[in-house]
Amino acid sequence: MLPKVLALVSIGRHPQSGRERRAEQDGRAVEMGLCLQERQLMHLSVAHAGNADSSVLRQYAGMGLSKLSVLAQQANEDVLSPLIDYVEAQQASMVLMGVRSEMGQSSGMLPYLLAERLGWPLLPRVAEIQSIEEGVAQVLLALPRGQRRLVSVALPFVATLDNAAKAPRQTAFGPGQRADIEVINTTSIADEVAAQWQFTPAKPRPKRMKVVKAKTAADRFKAATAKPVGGGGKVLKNETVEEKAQAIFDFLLEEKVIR
Amino acid sequence: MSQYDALFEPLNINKLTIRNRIVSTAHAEVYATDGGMTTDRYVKYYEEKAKGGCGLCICGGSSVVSIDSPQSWWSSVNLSTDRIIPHFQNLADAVHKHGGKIMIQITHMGRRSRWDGENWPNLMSPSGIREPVHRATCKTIEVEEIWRVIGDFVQAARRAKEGGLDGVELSAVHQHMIDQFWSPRVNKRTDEWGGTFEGRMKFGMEVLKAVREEVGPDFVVGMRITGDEFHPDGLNHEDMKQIAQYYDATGMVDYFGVVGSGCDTHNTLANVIPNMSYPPEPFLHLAAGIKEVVNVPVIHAQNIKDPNQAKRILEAGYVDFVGMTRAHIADPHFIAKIKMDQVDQIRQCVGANYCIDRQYQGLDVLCVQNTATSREYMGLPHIIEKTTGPIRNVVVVGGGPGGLEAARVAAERGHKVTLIEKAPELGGQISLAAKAPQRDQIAGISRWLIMEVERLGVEVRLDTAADADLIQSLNPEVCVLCTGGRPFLEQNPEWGAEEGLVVSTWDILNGSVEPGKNVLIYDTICEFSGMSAADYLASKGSLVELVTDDIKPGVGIGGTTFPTYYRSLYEKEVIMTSDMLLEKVYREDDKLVAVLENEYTGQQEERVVDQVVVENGTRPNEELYYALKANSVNKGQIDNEALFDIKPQPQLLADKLDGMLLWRLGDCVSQRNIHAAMYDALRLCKDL
Amino acid sequence: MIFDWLIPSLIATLLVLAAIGALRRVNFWRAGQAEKVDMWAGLLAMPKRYLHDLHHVVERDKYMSRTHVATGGGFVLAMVLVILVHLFDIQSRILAWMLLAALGMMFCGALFVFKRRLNPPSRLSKGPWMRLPKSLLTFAITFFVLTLPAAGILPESLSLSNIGLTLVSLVLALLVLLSLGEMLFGMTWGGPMKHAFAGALHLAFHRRPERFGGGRSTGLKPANLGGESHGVAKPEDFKWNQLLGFDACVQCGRCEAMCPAFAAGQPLNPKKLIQDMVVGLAGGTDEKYAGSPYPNVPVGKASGSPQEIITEGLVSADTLWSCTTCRACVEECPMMIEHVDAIVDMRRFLTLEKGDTPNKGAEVLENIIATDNPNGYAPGSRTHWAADQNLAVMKDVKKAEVLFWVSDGAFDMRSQRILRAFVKLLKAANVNVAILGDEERDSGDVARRLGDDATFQSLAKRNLATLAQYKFSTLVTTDPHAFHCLKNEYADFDQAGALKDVEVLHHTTFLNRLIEQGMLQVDRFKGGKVTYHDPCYLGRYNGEYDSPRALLSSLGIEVAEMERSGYRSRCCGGGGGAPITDIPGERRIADMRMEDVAATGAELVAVGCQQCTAMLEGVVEPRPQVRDIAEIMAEHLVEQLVEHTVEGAA
Amino acid sequence: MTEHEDILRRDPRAEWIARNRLHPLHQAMTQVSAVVRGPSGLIRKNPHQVGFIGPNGIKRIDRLAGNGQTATGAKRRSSAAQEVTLPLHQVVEPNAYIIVVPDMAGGRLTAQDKDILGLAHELAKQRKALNADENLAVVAVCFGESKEAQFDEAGVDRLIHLLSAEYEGFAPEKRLQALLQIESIYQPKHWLFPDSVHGGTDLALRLAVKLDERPAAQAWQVSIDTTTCRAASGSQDIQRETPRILMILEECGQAIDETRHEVLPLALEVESSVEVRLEDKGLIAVDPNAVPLAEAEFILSAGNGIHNWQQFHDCAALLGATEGASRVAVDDGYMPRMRQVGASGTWVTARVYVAVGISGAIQHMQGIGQCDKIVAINTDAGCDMVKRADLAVIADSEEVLAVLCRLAQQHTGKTLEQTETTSEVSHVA
Repeated sequence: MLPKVLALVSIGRHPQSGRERRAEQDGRAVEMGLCLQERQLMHLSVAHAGNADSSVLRQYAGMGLSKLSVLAQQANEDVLSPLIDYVEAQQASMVLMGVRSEMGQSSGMLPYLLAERLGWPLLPRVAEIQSIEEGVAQVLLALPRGQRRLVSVALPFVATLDNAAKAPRQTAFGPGQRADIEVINTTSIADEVAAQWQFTPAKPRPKRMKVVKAKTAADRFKAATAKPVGGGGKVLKNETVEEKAQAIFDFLLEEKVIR
Repeated sequence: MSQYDALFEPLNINKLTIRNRIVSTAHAEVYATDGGMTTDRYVKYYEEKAKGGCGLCICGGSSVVSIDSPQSWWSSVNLSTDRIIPHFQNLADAVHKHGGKIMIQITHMGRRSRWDGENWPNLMSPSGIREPVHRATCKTIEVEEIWRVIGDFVQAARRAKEGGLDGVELSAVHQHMIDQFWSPRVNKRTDEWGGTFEGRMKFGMEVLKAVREEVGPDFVVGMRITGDEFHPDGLNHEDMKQIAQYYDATGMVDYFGVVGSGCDTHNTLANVIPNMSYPPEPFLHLAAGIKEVVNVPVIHAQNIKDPNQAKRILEAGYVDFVGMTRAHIADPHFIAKIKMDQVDQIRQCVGANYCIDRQYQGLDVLCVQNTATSREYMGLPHIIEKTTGPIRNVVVVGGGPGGLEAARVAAERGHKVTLIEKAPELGGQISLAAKAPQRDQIAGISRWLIMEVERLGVEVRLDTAADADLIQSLNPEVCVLCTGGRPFLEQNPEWGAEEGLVVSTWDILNGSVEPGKNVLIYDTICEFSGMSAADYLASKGSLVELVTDDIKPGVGIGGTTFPTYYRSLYEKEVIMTSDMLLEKVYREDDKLVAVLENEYTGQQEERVVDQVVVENGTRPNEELYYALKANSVNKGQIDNEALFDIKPQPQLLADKLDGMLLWRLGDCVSQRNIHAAMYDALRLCKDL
Repeated sequence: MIFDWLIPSLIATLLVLAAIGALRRVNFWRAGQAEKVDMWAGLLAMPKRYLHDLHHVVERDKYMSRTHVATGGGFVLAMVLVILVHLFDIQSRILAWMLLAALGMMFCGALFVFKRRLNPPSRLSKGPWMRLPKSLLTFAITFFVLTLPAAGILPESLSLSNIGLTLVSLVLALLVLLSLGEMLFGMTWGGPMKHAFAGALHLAFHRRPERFGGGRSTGLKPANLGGESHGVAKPEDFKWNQLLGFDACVQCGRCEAMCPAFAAGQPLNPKKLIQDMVVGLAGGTDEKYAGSPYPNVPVGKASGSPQEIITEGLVSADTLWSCTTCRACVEECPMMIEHVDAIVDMRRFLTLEKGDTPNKGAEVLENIIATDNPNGYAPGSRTHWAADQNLAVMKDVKKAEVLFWVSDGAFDMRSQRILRAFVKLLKAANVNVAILGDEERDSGDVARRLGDDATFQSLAKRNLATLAQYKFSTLVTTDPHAFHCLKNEYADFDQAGALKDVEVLHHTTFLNRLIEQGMLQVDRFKGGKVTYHDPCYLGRYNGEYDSPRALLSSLGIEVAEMERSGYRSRCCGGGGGAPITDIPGERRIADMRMEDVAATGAELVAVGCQQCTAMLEGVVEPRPQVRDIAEIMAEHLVEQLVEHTVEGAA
Repeated sequence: MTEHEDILRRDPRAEWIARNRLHPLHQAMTQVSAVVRGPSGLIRKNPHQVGFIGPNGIKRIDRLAGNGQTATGAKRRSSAAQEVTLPLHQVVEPNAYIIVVPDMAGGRLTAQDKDILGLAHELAKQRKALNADENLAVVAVCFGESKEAQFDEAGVDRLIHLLSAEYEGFAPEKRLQALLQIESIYQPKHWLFPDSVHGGTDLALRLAVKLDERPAAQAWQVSIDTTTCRAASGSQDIQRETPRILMILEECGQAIDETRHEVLPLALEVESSVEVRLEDKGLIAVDPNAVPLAEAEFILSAGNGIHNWQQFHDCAALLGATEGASRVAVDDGYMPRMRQVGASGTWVTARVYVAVGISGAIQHMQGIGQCDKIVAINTDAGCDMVKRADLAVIADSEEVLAVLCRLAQQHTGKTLEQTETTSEVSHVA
């Protein structure tokens, strides 16, 4: 029997229209699960905690899922406990999901809470699972600036998916409509802490401009119009070309941009 | 849609929908005549921008509301009479027809003017303090006059509205009457019109209230303000935020235009229209600061010239509209070209400030590189149509701005064009000019021309010195000579150019002569090359003295450009000496001695230096012209009547040319400037 | 004759065999899905459909038209008479003479068929089709000879030896077997003559009977949503009369010759596709196919059966995605086969069931679902282009004479120029017009052509619900694709009658009316030579060939027609989602179309479609300029100017 | 500077000579004193007192010989920028802590880190205002090797520097363990993390889970009472009470710029008992040109000083640098528009930006304003790029690049072809 991978999906939000859609990273979690299944490394199941009636669930299902389980929850309910129960009941050995939800609090806590409660390690921002051999996975993490890091970890684990992971496959209408949306009734625990919080529509936050703190008018004027200068840089003029190039090369090594 | 969507998102000002985020902000055009009436030229100038897609044009920088705020010096628009209304109607129709919106800036300039002309008025300001840039003394304004001027604002706004314009912009910037009252630097009053914050605000507030009452709630009334005067005794950024907030709270202002810097000194004036030495959008932070505290849209101009730059500013949300005024002077089809996916074909403003520097001399605003701008009414085209006549073989000699423009225009007409250049690269004197510190942007002029010439399939032959044989072998129907000039060092034999005692600024800038340690530059021209050479040498570590026989070094350079040279030269301790003639240069040991003579006393003095650089203008390279002249059908002559009238040269009207048509233009005729050469090239070649 | 019984028995046997074959064939078709057809009406209408309606499609190839009348007509007549004369042995000189005449006619026709087959064009299939003229000639000659006695030209018994007679009789019998075998047995068992049998029934039971009698039926049929499967996965998923239609193919290759994808070297050949469908419905492989293959796809590897998934062995998905849905094949088909319906049916399976729309397809569909436009722009930015146009919006005005359907060109800077030009013309003619503004949605054209009928239907229903709120008598659009959807495809979902009494027009039609009514004045065009490119969705889909030309002629332009224009216009390559699925070929369709343009020497190609404009402008320069007719009109509009009098102005 | 600088020094004899124009030494003395520093410290000039009478009886100025006006202006104004020593902010015997765990991406404090240190001090100030007894120190926790030289100016009162190699690279478990230890020893009032992809978010969430706290994620407005967080992919704000653990977005505090701080080390003994389940196998090579220019860490950028374009591309490939270009190089058609750096192109954020043959048009300089380190290769020692550079070599670019290519090959032991084939990262799952 293949070990199980569980992809947890949430309802996303289209950045332009604000409409519901597959969440970018959660879709990638399903995609990764499907790939693992196709490679016969794991068996995929997919679950959502929330409203079973959302048409977005059909979009996830349309990726080729015969069944999608919904842990029925209202908005503002704490989904953690039902999820833990579900993961344990499923005997999953890998849980995949997005880094942050596109709706609601977007705190990114859920995967960490899950991992902690399950006692599993957590891998953040996974780009790719290269292999799983004898229960040990070789995982590529996405780092800033397009960089990648290879990490090896033994199953079971929780992983969050970076946008660098393979994009979710197309959703197909027919299978999506026909998929079995299995509703699992769960006990609901209201999130009383968050109920205290105030939610308001956000205004865009422009990036900070240069801050001119100069006191005098002349200095403010200069600060505004000055050209960027570094000052105090090393200048090699009379050395040989070899020495000059070596200096640059050493600099690059020191800054660790050459490895 | 495209990567530039942020530019094309419409936005309302009051109830007026502006189709995109690009504004041509108020500037003095110097095109109004007949006592400040907008003319055909004026209308066509703005119509071209609207046709090119500009969202909002705010015309008539410093258009006056009162008869004692003179307009004649800068031929600005006069709103003090109902005579202006039908003129406005023509203007509004022309712009509206193309989906653009047009407003006008209205103001009383107070002390910032000249009194010595037209009606010879007494100028007025809150406390009668002299304005240094215009050298204008004035009286202290009396309360009766204050109320009269407020009434004038009201009437002016009414005329703008009746004329069908979309709004008015109250100028409270550039030290006009309103901000003269605001600024503690010039408002020393102790009555209700000064003293406290509210007192200083009162005049502007009364103007605003009265104007708003006249025009009703829906007509756009905006306000242009500074973001920081940069004067120790002036208004700083925090003051301006407070002022903006104060006016914004009335709900009567529909937008704020924000300008960085005051401008009542030569040095601050240069900030207002930042030339090529400035970083991009140097004062955006001031406008963004104002935007943080007001609820209405904010417009900001100042060194925003590039679509990507504009996009970045708008996407970041620093301001709501970007002013791209000089960008539109350089290319009124700026927006259209973005929309046509021809971003690389936009003729980008390089910040040469030829436009504004002419304006400050009371001359009509022209673009150094786009000679069609504001000459639309004469029939000079921005978009050059293909000829429907015969396709001609055109040979252009010389790849400077004149030659490049001639080649470009001829190629746009659909002719077969060959461009011959002696040097290994195109650009002519522009390439030299671009070598100086902070002047590199000027190469944008030739870079655009080169890209266009390439796009249009002109055959370019570099490293080729043209002679009569070569020209004849190419068998051109039209030959345009733009062979430029060469430094004129032999005027005074005593300078010793023959013996190599003096070198030219060209030698310095193109690097063919190493900078000396202690250098004297003698500059009789007092425009860019001498200053640039001085700046170049000083930046290489030379000790430089810049000597001229004129009134001051760089006296020929306009008001927004000489200050940035001065900043740079003083910083590098270049000594500037005026009124001295270079009489003689002689060698003494390993040194050179330059003998200078005071023009007014005849007193002589010497400088011991190791390099003498002379800038004495150029002499035309006319050898090729004389070699070709005799064999040309027109004997090299250009029909000035047709030329000045923007009509085709008479030979072109015939069905067939009976031989080679020969024209020469640019410095190979006599030394003028980039604009002159390119203007001739355009008006000659547009009818080819 | 010594074996008097021989010939009649041969004829009888073959007729019986043919009947068995026919039943077998009918069973193949019956494996398809049910579709309501008025059988009797169809059968009764069939002769007229054949003799009249089909005629002018066939007539486009005059040589073949006449040949076919002689051969086919001769054969049908002869066959009836053969049965009377030789099977039922009705002794009538008149009948015999009639038979001779029919055979003579058939012989003449067959001679031309023979001649055509001597050096056949590449579009014609070879293989069994090469022997058909021989069979025809044999049939004609053999029965001519056999009928001579009955006509009294030859005596009943010739003075030949018994052996001679026997030999002659045997030879004749053999020839009868061969030729009649081809004609009867082959007709129902899959020989070239199958086309006569299936073709006749296809005409009778055609899925779009409106097409006969000059009608036009181009809208796709709605997919049933919600079942166990969507679209056509296996041959048996086609409607039964679609299967019948495939069998009607004569492999003349006129579709192939017209197909832009085939010409571009993309893996599509409509004729091969139909033949593959035949393989699928009957089971087997394509080994016997003797026509041009799909470019760069070897023949003989494909196999299928009614119950096998088509794209798993019979036809590659790339073949289906290569189609631009330009309908050139359908327009050209003398058997009125509906290639595009079949292709979209199969695409529906790939998209709705497999989620396998190639390249940008998935992204585009997802965008359409989430934002109602293919590129995922904010729905609220749909009207940005019109910020300076002062257009009335339906939400505000509730009614207008004309509703301008802007379409997704609203998001594209190039297309916006067309929109602005059209608005300028509308304003100049003082048309009472309004737009839907941000309430408009993508028409669903692309989604539908990409097989996503679920999204198409959702958009259609929502658009119709919006339209139903407002009053207008005319709907006009500059986008032929939206035009087609609104005019021909929305009706299936228009329960509320939102478009019931609305005239849906393309802008060229509308503008032409304005010109005719004198509402617009235009200057003479001063440029060089102009040609006109017929957009598929305007021309072939909607039959509008004249208005664009009339408009150009109102500008004084004499259109330098391309060789392929009007109903034979070559597609720009932009339809059917082809630029989205982007199946590689040897060249680009748009490049070929631009060559067509260049061949006329035109400096300007006028278009009436933003998609065509985009495709043709995508061809690298130097090339002729591309302008929508609205743009050309707007540039030459005579505008009334109001000059404000300026007192004292010089 | 000496302690006597305030006392005015006089030379009465010199003053007498200066007054007496007939004194034989008068000329020589006054030449030197044509420029003096006045009592207020400003330059004082006597414009009449320059030059001397030359051999022809004509007044002569020879600035090099020291009789021009600048003779005494030994230092040019431009270089006279004064080093200002900022006042030292001291926290003696702190009794409360705010802990900042900076990303230290590339071994230095990022702008976000600095803003958060500033925010930490702002919170400290607010707390102090409520409770004067609280003597708060802002502590930075720094893992692994650091190149940061200015913790003091960034506002670090105390520094916990965990240098051990086990914290290097990807070591969230080890780092978390250390943080937990800090928690138990110092009981900080707040934990501040950058909400960032550099690891700040990850570590914060790990800590929050362990401490059973509900952290403020994507916080952008923070006071000691209330915190505003971005939520729902930026479409909503949440206002909530300020928790103990905060993950702070970029540009949400004002970096310290008016004080210096002590950077006193706080020792931390960490028992290494934690079980390491995530094993770091190191960084994997990626195709540098697949990295978006705006994000690239290391850019080799070309201007019109490049003549051998193939060599430039080869060099970028060998060094593993993303390619950039100046506007001129793009306009001239040597590089695609998408590679253009500057005001009219892309603003880049590289840690190291190598400008080859780019003199530094002001628009270009704007585009590289956020780069950490600039290296210039140029023939013009006076150009702006050289002035801005941390390391500049004045040489022909072709020669330098040739050596760089060779050094890179020696370093990696790979040829160009090998570099190109190994730089692909494919998606498997």
